[in-house]
Amino acid sequence: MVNVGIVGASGYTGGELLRLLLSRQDISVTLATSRKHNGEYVFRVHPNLKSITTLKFSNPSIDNIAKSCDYVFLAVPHGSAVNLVPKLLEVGLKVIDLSADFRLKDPKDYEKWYKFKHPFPDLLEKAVYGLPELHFDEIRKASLVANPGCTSTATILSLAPLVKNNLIDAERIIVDVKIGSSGVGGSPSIFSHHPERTYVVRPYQVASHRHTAEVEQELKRISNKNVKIGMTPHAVDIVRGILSTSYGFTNEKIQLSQIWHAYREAYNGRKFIRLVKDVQGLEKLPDPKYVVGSNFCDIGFELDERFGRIIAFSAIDNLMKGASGQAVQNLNIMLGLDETTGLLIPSLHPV
Amino acid sequence: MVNVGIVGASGYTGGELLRLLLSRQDISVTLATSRKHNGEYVFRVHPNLKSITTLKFSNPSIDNIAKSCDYVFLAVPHGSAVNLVPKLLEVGLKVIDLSADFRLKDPKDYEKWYKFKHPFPDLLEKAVYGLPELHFDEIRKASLVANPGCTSTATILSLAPLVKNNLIDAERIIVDVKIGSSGVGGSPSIFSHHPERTYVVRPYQVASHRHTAEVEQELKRISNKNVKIGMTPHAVDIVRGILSTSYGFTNEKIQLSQIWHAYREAYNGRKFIRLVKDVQGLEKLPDPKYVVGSNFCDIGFELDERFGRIIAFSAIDNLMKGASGQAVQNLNIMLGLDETTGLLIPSLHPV
Amino acid sequence: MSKAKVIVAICPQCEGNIEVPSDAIPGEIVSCPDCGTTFEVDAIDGNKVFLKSIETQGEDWGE
Repeated sequence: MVNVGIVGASGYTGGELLRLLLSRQDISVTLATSRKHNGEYVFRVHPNLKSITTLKFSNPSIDNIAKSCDYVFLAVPHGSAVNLVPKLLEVGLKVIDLSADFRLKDPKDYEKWYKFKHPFPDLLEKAVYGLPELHFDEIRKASLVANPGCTSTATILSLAPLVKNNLIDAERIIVDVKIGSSGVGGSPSIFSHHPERTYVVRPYQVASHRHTAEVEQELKRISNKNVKIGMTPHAVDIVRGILSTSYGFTNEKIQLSQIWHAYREAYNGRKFIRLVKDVQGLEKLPDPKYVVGSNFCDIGFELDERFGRIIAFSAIDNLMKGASGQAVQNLNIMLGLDETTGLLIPSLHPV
Repeated sequence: MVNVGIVGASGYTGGELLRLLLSRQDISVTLATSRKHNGEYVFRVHPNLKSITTLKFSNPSIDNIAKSCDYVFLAVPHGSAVNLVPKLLEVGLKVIDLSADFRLKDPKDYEKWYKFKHPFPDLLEKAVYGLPELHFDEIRKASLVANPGCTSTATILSLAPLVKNNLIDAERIIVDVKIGSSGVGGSPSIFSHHPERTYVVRPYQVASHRHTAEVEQELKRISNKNVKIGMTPHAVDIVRGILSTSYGFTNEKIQLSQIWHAYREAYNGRKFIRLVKDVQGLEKLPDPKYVVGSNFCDIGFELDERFGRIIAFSAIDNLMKGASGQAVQNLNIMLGLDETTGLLIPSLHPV
Repeated sequence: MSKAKVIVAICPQCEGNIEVPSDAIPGEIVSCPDCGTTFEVDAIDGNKVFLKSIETQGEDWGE
């Protein structure tokens, strides 16, 4: 039995971690912390867990965590858990951090993108970027895993094979992302106020989205090329789901079969990647509607020869493959288990 | 290993049956029929099942079904499978029919509510109304189970304890139901056309909803009283979910504790019923938002002493407890298993 | 964390089971897991708990 703790269990990603872990026979959730809801039943904040558990939120303290957990998920906003990590590692805990605090390798990138002076730059080298389809072996041996951002997960997975096989110009990639409301976290604001949030197609952080840094970092590492992407998110009227649409300019004449080959070679045997480019059926190209609640990443593409570009689509559930599902996938790998353990759940259809 | 077939597997209820049954180690889905999609992969119609199964739709024929199944679900529109049932029973199959064809005991009710002259009135006695919380033992021994309607499931479960304990006037019950778009089945029409279906609060069949018949039947059977309910459905802008709001006039002065007691006594130990009347937390009264994808029925109530009425709420997922989830619950009971096998799934939150 | 010894009290409001830690001291607040009503522990005598209901502010329906 593996004892697992969740720091920041009252948010949506914390709730998803509870939903996924509580049904596991091999895992015991010994700790679910929340300063704000300390002492409260978790189902009061996550009603879907009523009659599934009588677990209560507790206070996040180092010895509380160290005493009761072998592994701990940090599901708190950026910059709030960064000071916890060194202490947790010191007492021998394995940490999966869902925040951006340890995703970037170069401390200067934190200053540039997060206006944040990283207190433990040496830990950045030790941290493993938690994208199993690219870093499986490193995650297996890691004690600190930095869980990727949701938009970056979708974007990296659809672009990596194209960049690696030199099918597109890596220094001029346009990424147009559509993202659901649960991707922006749970704290209410005028922008998440229902009358203002319904019915929108709202561009935001159009030229400065912080996930750009980790996408460029990961695509550089896999291709040893200089990579430049322009990412522009839009909030759309769904709760869960991301569709990332990337536009890459083709270097020379490309055959469709080369693209199929690049994706098949990259993701052969990866159970959570589904290639969706199908002239039949309800889902002809990736659509977040068909992954809601599952850990799947649907990837599809089209070759526009007239214009000279490849259009790559990638659909995930931002709370699952974009956060908590991927975090549990990483935990499975760290535990030496099959990465799909407890995660090969079909999504709800229709939703 | 139990061999199970699904006749009419291309609809939403068929898709849910596949989703629930394909993850079961003790069950093998040997047949998923669809005249229209014969020979097609099921995931072409149910994209959530892509890479979960390579099962194909096949043609519904008696010997095809008899040869490959021990149990068969009929998920076809009313009046289309009724002729299959006698033959299936003859060859020793156990049948769970999701249509209304065998729900009513009195053939005259079919003529009245369904303008349908029942071809096998003798089978109506043999069929068991598939509401486990009321007919558990009968279902255990049944070979033909008539799966209840979605609105009726929610309404019966919230009213049964009140009528049985004589807390309300059984002959003047008003039922105002709100129901999502997936409750009306998959065939497109102008009313389900997105620009017309979004944003609605649309009353329909306001005084003639056919589920009235089975609600009155079941409440009569449990209370031995004459029962009259007025059910008025409204289509609302959700996909999955039913909230049934029932108004019962109190006979004499009632204490709130009497109502708690009636529900606790009726549903003690029933894992899929959750009593939701909570002054704290996100779900203070039943709300379909918190049961989407689960087999739970959330029941809550309020006593309005000034007016002299009890307001009873009941929230379900019309495709789960209102159809396929309940059908699998019935299968579990018929197999002598714990009724919750493979069904104690927490819903998605947020959705 | 060994399972603390608890005494089960019956909620006066809804007959639900309230698990009160056996080392609870008078004045401690407990809430019913079913109906959410909060109580003050009045006294503990052997394995019987006496609860006093306390007025909480109006329900926040959020609408």
